[in-house]
Amino acid sequence: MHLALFFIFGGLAVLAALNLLLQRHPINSALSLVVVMMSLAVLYWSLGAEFLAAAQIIVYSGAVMVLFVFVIMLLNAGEEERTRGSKIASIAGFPGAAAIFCLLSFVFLSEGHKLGLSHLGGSLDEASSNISQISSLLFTDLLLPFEVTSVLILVAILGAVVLAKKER
Amino acid sequence: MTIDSSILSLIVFFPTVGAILLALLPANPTLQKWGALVVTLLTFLFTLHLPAHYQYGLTGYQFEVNVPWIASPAIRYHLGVDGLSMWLVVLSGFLAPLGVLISWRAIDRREKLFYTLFLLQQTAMIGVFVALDLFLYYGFWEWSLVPMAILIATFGRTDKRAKAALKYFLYAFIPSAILLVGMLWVYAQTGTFDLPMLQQMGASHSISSNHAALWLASLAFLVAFAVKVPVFPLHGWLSDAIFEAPTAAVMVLAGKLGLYSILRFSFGIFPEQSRQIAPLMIALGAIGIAYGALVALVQTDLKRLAAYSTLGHLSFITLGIFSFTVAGIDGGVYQIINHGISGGALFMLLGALYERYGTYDMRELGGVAQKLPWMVTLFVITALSNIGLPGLNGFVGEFLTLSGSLQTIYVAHPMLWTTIATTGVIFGAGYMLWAIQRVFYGGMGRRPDEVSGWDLDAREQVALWPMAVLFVVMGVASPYWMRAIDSFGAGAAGRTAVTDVHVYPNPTKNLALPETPVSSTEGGAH
Amino acid sequence: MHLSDFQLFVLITIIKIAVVLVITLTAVAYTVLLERKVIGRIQNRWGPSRVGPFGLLQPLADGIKLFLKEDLMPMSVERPLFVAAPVIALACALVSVAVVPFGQTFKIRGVDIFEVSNVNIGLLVILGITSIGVYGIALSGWSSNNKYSLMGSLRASSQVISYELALGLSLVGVVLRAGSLNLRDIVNSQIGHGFLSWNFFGGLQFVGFFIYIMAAYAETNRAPFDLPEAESELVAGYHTEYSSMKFAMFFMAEYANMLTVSCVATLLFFGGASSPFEGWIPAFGPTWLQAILPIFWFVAKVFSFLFLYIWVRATLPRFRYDQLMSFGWKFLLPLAMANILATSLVMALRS
Amino acid sequence: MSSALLSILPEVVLTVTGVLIMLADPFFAPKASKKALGWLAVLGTLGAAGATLLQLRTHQILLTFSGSIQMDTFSVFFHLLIASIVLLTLLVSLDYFKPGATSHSGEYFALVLFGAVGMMLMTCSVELLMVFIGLEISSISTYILAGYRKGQATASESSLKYFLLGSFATAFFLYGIALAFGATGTTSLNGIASGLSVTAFPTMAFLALAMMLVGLGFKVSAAPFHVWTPDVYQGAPAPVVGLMSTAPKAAVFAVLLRITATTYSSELLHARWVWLIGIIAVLSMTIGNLGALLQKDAKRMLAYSSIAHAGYLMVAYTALPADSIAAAAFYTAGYAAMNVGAFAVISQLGGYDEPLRTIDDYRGLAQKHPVLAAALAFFLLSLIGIPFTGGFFGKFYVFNAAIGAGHVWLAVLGLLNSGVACFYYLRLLTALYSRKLGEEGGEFEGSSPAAAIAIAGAVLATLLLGVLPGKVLGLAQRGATVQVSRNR
Amino acid sequence: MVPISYYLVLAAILFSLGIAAYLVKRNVITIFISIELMLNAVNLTFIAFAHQWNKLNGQIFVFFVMVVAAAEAAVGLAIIIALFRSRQTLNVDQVNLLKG
Repeated sequence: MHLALFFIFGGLAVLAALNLLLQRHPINSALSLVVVMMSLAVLYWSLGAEFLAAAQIIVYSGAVMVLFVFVIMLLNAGEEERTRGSKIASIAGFPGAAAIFCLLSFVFLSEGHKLGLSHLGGSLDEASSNISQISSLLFTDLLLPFEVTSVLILVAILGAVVLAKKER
Repeated sequence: MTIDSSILSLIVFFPTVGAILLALLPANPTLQKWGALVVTLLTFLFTLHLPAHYQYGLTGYQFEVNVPWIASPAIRYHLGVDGLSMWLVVLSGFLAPLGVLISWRAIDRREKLFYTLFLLQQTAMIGVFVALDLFLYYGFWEWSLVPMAILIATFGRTDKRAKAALKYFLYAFIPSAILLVGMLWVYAQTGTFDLPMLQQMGASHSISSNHAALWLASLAFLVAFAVKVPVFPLHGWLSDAIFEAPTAAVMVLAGKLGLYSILRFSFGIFPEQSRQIAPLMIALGAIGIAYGALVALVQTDLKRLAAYSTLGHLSFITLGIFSFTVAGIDGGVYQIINHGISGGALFMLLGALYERYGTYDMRELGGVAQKLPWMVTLFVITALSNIGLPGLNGFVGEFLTLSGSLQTIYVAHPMLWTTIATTGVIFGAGYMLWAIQRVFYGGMGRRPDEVSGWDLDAREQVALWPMAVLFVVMGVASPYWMRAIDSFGAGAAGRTAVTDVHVYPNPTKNLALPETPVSSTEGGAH
Repeated sequence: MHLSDFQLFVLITIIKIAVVLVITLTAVAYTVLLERKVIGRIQNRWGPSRVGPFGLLQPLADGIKLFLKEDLMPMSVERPLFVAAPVIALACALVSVAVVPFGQTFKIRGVDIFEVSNVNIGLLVILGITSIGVYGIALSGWSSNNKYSLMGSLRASSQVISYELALGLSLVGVVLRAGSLNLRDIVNSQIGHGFLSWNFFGGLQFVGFFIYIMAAYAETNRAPFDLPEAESELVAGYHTEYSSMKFAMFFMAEYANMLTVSCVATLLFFGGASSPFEGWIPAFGPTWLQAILPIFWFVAKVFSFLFLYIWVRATLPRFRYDQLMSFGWKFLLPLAMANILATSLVMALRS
Repeated sequence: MSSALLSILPEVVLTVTGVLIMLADPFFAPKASKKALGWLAVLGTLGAAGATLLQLRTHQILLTFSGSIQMDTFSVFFHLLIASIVLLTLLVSLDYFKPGATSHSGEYFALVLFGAVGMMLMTCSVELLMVFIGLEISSISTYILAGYRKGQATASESSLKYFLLGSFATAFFLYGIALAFGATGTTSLNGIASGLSVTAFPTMAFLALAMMLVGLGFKVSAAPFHVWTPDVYQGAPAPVVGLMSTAPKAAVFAVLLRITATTYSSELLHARWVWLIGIIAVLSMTIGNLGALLQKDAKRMLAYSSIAHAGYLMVAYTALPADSIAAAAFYTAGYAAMNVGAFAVISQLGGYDEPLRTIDDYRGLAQKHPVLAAALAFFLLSLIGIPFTGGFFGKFYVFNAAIGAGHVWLAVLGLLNSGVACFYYLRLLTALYSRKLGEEGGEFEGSSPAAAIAIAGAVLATLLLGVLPGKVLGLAQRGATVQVSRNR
Repeated sequence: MVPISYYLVLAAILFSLGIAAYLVKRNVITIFISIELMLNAVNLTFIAFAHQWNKLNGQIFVFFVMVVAAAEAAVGLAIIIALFRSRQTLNVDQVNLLKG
């Protein structure tokens, strides 16, 4: 069942990512990414990261990608046209990406036997969840990163206001 | 701190202080001119302390300052002069006020910039002569490029000045970069930048056992210096730079720094490699003499002619010092000083001529002698000094050099190269005299006809006559100067002789005949 | 027939899903009727009363009408997305009911029958699915290729994104008290002293509840935050171009969302399926009654929230758009943070 | 004071100041001059520098926050450096925004401070998670600052390109971290260091370093990851370019130093990656210098020059011992002084609208503004590497380290490159001192006193780093020793 | 039971597709979307490794990546909006005022 889960949602993610690449309209790409994210959420869950699976859906698909869709709608972005630049880019881009992929997967597969197997991680029916562990880590060992993130968010808010606000 | 230990720092940095003061003063031309004059004169006065208190006969460095500067890498603030550099420092001090005087009228705007840069240049130059730490030396060496480049770029004569400045800078900078690699390599091998220590190590062959690397390092040093001299065929920048640069800059542009550096660093740190490359350098020197003279013959522009004459002179010195004989090195060093004075005087006169007629083109000049008697007098004296007329300074140097090159054991046919060099000297006399003839005598040229020139004024006389006097004094009373120079020359050549016998089989002559080190000279100088 | 535990689990789960789906859809349909009736009464008129007794068959008639209407597809719409949008909207609205425990734990052979799925991060699931729901609205407006629709969906999506923050934060207090994201645990944390141990009263989470209900109204695009479909400005907002069943799906999604919101409010702030007198009055009656009675309480509470929804719609005027935004960002959000701070302080002091 | 607080005191001071500025901002009229806020920011930076000095005085290595922050001489060095850069930038920017130019000048100062917080955090973190967050804080604030002149059509373009390529790089950096985590099971630098010696996945560990190099290489604009640099520098406001070409780079270089010198420093590993950095260094030097030769726009030219300087700096990474760490650290300081200075002058000459674009526009400026031109000339000379400037000593020290490690060829290539480099610097220099005047005049309102102080400070710093580098060098060397000794 | 390496290869596929899309796409928003895809691939890698080492650190890293991505998205989209306002285009090939 685990393997089936992996292949179904992994395949879905790859297909959606391909679709992202092939679609001409930004909104289709954005929605493809949403599909990728949802499939990944399932995979996260299968690896025992249910909190992240939920966060993936709430933060990524539910907020970040909505923002994308929102901006695409706001700017009424149309289909992208194929230009000379895109041809040049695809000549350089596909082989480059393929090379990186080959390199990475070669390393992973050649060291695959050492990496071992995964077992279906957290079952959602169990009452225990790793959220409490995550949060206790967050507020003890990783307190500083957590607090510093607030500076990051502050900067992002500032930036969004500064850049997007119209000068009166 | 005694005067002796701080005098060198004073000499080096006084012009910089002056430059900063000038930069802070208002841009009033008169103020700037007089300020620069006062500063340079004072510097000259300070330099006179050196010959006055120099202990002749001692070989090491004198007036030394040696304090730690940077802990790691081990860099020290180490200054000092010996027989080689002492007179060069005095010479630089001497030429500076003359340079200021001669620029009095030639520089008619942005005086502040000019004199500030001029003074900065002086610091760099004197710094090169007195620095005994490789890092410090390299600092001054590179520093000397900058004011000169800006001087050429800003005060050059024609529209090609920026290009000439760039050319000058690149020619000097790129080999210097390689020089830095060489220096760093030496440091990596020895752990010191201190010149006296490196000289000892060089003499005892303890810098590195890697011969190929030593060779490359020595080449890195030599090429950088050779470009700065310039040695034929690395002289590409010379004529353009001289053509564009204002007189005062030209006076210090070529020769001294590069030749001094070869003597001090190439010979000091890489004695063996320097001797091995001597045949090539002698050949290049001889070719340079002939080439310079021949090209000078066909020039119509006075400044370019002077530029090629400079190339000839410098090649001559190269020939001398690479003979590795006491006579050759002594003569070479003497010629460096001579060239500074005679060449300087020549350029000053050319500059004065240009101020009057606005051209260096010999075809447009002619018959000037009738109008400017004082100038022609001085010009002829200078030319004769340049040519090497017996009784004037040039003769002493040329004679010593040629005799040195005849004795050398580092080249297969010293006679051949000496002959070529001598031919070059004769040609040199030819073009110089021909130039005098074309400019000062004969029919009145177009320019002198149109423009009413004026003879040398008091300021120019003040600048030029000391030089003329020096020609004679240095020609007649050469031993006075030689005392110090000889102590260096003997050392440089003597070291050669010692290593020669034991380590280095002479490739050209099978008998390992050591060049007789004139060890008595040292005693005789007392 | 002898079923293994797994097979039984699957079977019961499917049955549960079917039952819950049917009940939810029926509830949705009758919420519409309820709304029309109540608003009618408030406006001093009858409301629907012709079809069936008291108009009780009205939803059926509406359904038939919408089914049979011609499904118009405007020329220049972005077809796939135009079709997908209402499906997304409705699906998201219905799925979140799956984690709602609508009765007390009652297990048949290890399978809890009064909750479709007991997820240990149930609250996060609800939040996540709700946040996906906005795609339905956003895409519908954009794919309609109509400026009113676009404006409507722009408004809707920005409104939903903005209020999602306050909504999420308002629930933190409850989560802090329960120490779990499991909805069942949250409900169980409110048991002991009848309604006094509900989060709303005993947990002093009335501020949280207030924020939640405000934010939830905005999330569901209901009055007084129904800017996206402000008919006076935007015709019908994002579903202007929709007709027939597709329109019905949006309509159902909206009411299903109301239902979810009411369920969550009940679960988080009002003790879920527990009786208000629980702990004071001992359990009585046979087992089946003990199993059914909590459902009664649950439905009653949900019903009252639905009623509140309708009441608010009938009485409050619509916000202006900038007021809506500044209310969300400048009032609700800081208030929610203050609530979290106060709750955690109180908890820290008590322990 | 608790050691935890002490170890992040400078960051705390800066954050508090930044928040104060944001709180005070609404009390000003939208388009009023927000100079007072700028001075507040200056004060905050001074406070941070003071806090850093306080850290220095403790003479100890503090490992706080569960081993994610390491306060040592190394971090103090970079803290001081970043604080100085930010101080100069703030001083230059005080009068950069004329009243009425934008209503966001208050946020500008806050953003600069927050960016500095991120950079400082990067330099004292020994936990890749913290490094990542710090990197993002600094990156995001610089993305925003790059697009600050919203009126200019080029501003948003600059900001966008910076953003897109920067985020791309972030993804690579993250992948690298993920692989390092996979190879060793930890994201702490010290943990990875000890994990690497026993890891079962050496290839993956190496790949991790390569990926991190790609990501960080983008951030320091090392070739071949430099493509964003010219465009971004050209379009961004000059004081911001001065900041972002130095401070974030210094921080990233610090991280890179910690990774290469501490984490991946064993002889075996070093031999495996040293050629990678060597190639990057050579490419950066060459591409930077050749690219700069072709430029007409002054800021673009300086952008390419900064690529080349990143290359020179990377040369130091090829040498293993402590000297090279000190060299790299010193070089960042020298580079910072001269580059911030150069852009300070450019921003003063150009002002907000920056009418001076091409090198020809700078013609004859020495006649109009002799002092500013002299300062710019001085910085250019330092960039060339003329002795007795910070630029020279940095280069000297870096190549000294490389030669000490036996990489003579790198030094030769590097110094030849610096020879090529002087060509384009001199073009600007000779233009400054040319007799003819450029066409673009642009009215010049005189440099503001604050900016004058900043430029004078930069000149002084550049000069001191060249003439009396002892103090800074000593600090850098002490920091380097910390790195190496931890490793042994 | 799925080998961890499968997850890693899946992540590598997604990452490479992200790179390809980043390079090929011309619309700035799509380019940005490709970056998000790459980040997601990295997240999957993290979680797979976290599972393998049985350490929560990897998961927490992902949590921070998400926060950062959200912040980046806010800023990035603001930049894109600012760009669109001044240039009326989203095509990177037309965003070319800055040239040497």
